[in-house]
Amino acid sequence: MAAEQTQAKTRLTFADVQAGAPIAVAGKSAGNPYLPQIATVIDIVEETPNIKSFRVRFDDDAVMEAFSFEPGQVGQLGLFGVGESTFAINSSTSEKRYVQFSVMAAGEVTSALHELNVGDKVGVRAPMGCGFPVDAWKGKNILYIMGGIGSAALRATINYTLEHREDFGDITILYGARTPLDLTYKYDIEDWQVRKDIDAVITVDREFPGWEGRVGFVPAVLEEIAPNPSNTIAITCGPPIMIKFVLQSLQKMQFTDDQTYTTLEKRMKCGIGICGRCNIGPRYVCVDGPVFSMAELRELPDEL
Amino acid sequence: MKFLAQDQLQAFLGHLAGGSRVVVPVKGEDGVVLFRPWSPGTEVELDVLLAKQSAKDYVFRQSETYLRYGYAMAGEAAAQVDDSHEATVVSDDPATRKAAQDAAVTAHATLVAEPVNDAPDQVIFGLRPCDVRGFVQMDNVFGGYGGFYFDPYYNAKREATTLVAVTCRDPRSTCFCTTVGGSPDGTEGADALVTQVEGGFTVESFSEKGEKVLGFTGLVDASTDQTLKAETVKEQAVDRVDVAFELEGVQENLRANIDDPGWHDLAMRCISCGTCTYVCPNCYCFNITDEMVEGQGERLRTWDNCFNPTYTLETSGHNPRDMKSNRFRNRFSHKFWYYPEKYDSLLCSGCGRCITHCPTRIDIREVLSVMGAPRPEATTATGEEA
Amino acid sequence: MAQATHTKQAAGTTTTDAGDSVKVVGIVCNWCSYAGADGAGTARMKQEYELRLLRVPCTGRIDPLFALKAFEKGADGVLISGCHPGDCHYSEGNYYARRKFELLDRMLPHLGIEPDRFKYTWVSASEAARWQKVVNEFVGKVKALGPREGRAL
Amino acid sequence: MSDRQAKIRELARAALAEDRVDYFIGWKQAYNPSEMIPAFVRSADEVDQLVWNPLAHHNLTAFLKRKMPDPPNARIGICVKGCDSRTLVALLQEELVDKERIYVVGVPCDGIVNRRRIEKEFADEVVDISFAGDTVTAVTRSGESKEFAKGDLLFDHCRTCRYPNPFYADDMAADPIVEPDDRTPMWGPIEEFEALSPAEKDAKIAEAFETCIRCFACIHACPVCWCWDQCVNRCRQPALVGQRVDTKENLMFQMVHMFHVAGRCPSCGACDRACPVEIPLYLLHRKMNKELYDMLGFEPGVSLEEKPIFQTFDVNDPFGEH
Repeated sequence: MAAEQTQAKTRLTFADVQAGAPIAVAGKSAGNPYLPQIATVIDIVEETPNIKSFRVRFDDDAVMEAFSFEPGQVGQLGLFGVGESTFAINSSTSEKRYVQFSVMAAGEVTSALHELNVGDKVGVRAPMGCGFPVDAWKGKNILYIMGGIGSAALRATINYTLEHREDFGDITILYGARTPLDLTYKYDIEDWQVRKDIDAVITVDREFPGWEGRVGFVPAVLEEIAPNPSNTIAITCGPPIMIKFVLQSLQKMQFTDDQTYTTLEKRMKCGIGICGRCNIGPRYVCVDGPVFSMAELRELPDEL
Repeated sequence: MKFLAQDQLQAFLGHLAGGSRVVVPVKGEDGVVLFRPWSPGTEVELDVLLAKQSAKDYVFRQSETYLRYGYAMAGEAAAQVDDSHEATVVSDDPATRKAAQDAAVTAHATLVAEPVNDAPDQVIFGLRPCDVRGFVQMDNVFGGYGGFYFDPYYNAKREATTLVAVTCRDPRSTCFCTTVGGSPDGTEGADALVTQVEGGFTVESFSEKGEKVLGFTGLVDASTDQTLKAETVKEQAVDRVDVAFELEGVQENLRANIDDPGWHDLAMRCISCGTCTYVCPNCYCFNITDEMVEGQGERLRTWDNCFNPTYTLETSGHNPRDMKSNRFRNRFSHKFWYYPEKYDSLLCSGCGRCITHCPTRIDIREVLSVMGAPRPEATTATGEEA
Repeated sequence: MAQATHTKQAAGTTTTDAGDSVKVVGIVCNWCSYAGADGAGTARMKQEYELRLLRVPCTGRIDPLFALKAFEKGADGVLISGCHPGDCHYSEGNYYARRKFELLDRMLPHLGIEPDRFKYTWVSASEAARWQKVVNEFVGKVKALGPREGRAL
Repeated sequence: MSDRQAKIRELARAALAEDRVDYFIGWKQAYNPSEMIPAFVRSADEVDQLVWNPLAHHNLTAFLKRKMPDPPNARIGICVKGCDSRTLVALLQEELVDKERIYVVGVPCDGIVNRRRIEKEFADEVVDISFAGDTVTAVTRSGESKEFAKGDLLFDHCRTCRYPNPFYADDMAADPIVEPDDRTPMWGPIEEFEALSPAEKDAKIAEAFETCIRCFACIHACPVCWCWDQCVNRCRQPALVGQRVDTKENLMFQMVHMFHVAGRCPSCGACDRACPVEIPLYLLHRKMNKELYDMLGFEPGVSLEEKPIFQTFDVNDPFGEH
């Protein structure tokens, strides 16, 4: 969801910056956008065999206190000596004690992050990008469709809508993973299943010993539960192949492009719209995204 | 307008070098012209029109350390740290967990990270007006244009740099600055402009920094004759630059032609190296990496380019621009569609380096004449592809 | 690092890294030369201590670039050692390796690295004395050349 | 010379008309007659753009590398000179290129002119280069013209060429030209370099590699650098080469290329010609080939049956301690 660019269409100088020119999208303050804030890992939650959630706290209390973000925004979590990677901020927007990122061990940075212990230092640059337009969704039904670690990108948003439950209509969460072991945030899932004011559908791809819940791929289950598109916003995140089929299913069910949102991942380096690799046509995922409506995506080249 | 006699050039550069580093085009033993720091006696090469590379490197360094850091452990704490890298077991008991956290925090306490931003005053002398426009066009992306981020590293160097351009006396057939809004005597972004005339140079300044350049006492007022001659040089130069393609409508046509099979045809002879982007005065994409030796590390940014096959490669193995033709399309679309859409400026100043340095002479003029114009209804270019 | 420490202890010295006049990297195979070095250490054979050992499964695994990387990162000499030809634990790894090392050996002087700074040789697990001799000779030559400073590679 | 050009067009036209190939790769004139570039011809009516003259320096086999063909499974017609064919043979030895998917037109070659040598003779831009017998005429944009003897302009590897005829071709664009009886390689200008002291060599190398911009043109233009798009030079795990651009890392970068093509590289000079800052990479590769020849009497890419030397061994290899 691209931010409205209200700032002056002019190039700035150091003098402008010192004079307090608004210099960044999404309300971020002046300063050196490349410098990470040093933070300490205060807790590590093993979500699945290959996903850990890191709760980090900025070493500077003032930074921690001032920290706020919109649901759907991302941050760069980095290890000095290894590098930085982009992750969704998935703690609640109301959480003031720490910032949480969930990391699947896969590449250079993520594998190194998995080696971290409580007390280790990380560098954090956050928040970045644009969140979901949750204010514009007030009064609407919300349908979350998530697969695997896609839940990390939507957790903050889910928590936001649950914390502001009265602002929204029906809330449905469809979440699937390959096996029950791969379901993240099991404590959340327990909570959802207890609550009467939301409808949570949890599914796994195939039968698994001890699993008594639903079995089936997310897009198929979505068609089974056949949500009513009327006054509903559908938000999806998961592996690219899942997103592809979910979007097709939603279209089949008469969800319009304006009703459908997704949040994208791309390889990123700077995270501030300069280094040039996360573009899809003229849009940068790091500053114009990661949240895009289907209507916006249709305008872009097929380079997802 | 001032005049600088040819035999005063070294003294002039010496004057400039008094307060800052001076960078000039220099011809090496192998005949290759590159921008190099000047020292007394260094011959300035102005006859060869374009240095192999633009002067971009002196403001936007090819590799630049922007953060230094080090891990150090206080003596006592270090002794207690278990080096075994065992995964932390998070205890269920809050008190135990708290104690473990406190101990760990103390042990790992000293991480020092210091930003580095080295920006010496410098004068770049002898770059061409297209090279200067390259900086002007890049300024937007680094300068927070439109409310985006302000890059302190680029801007520190940019503000400490004085650009003394030289009029292109003999533009090449591959020059197309006038097509993209520039000129062989263009002054946009230049602090001063020198023009080669008989016996020396006329010198004009356009900014406060440029005025400082004129502070050299060896400069005299240019005679009417010299001024007229300079005008003639400029006019003749403008005549030598051909209009390469129709700029109007390029942005819209690129958008309309995004899926056109013509991209495949044009990209066939591309070898997907990064030459065009690294010699380009405008291309600014970069990579960020960490380098660490024995507990001391640096985070640096280095030029990168969209032709690099691993540029967009994700950890999962998925690559949004896996095909050579996709990467090819990105560069031209970025310069004439994506960038203008965000920053209201082209990202090409028409120097033609990408044409002459490309190992297979891919011609940006041809690419834009073809893909920047309305295309006939999709013809199957790649046979099985279509 | 563990291997480096091991060598120093084997040599029975307490000199720190900072005191070394040169840095020499040894890349050795697990089955022969590493065992040979171990034998020399256990037997308290006095050796030059500037050598830091890296252990690999087989010399066949060693890319010539490993040696170049060591030089690039500041090594003053690189010693490669494995099983004698014919005795490779994996039958033929060192035969392949030999060709690569020979090319490297011939190219290095062309890159501005003196011939005495690189050596490839074979030391078996039972040749502790030979190991001692190889190390002392090689490190001695590197010491004679002194540290490499301000070099292209 | 023009006979060869006519024959190339004829063979290309037939291959395209009979749908034996999806496209045909030859050479054509670039934006002016002083430059030649690879031509990709997709239909029989377009074959007249194909040109053969002593500026046709590109080694087109680079376009057979993994991920170069578009579409990926294309059937490709391709022209090769003697040296180009050696890189093709090296690829075929390792079965990296499918013989069934290529149609090879061999072009006997009398030597290629080094355009950069001409360029350096003028400050102004060279816009036309023409050939008449052994005379080469170059004209600049402002009309200045100079004549050269072709022999003075040839690439070093052409002067010392022992294999002007392709080793592998389905059809030939002309009868093979007379080859020298003595096939002992000549190594050309590397001997000057070899005579320098280690310190002098070091200084030369440092000077040459200081200007490298790590653009990957050498690697991508190299026909036998097969993993070009996944090069360890771009890799962070292992970080064999650092991202920092300085002389040491730049040299390391080139070493990755050189050692990884050892045994395949016939020093065709494609890397050298592709380099935008004109680093004499050719000399490095030439030296490597000289050492391989001295070691084992091996010349890369001269026989389809031979195995690349680093993929085989001889227990009696005549070097090292035994």
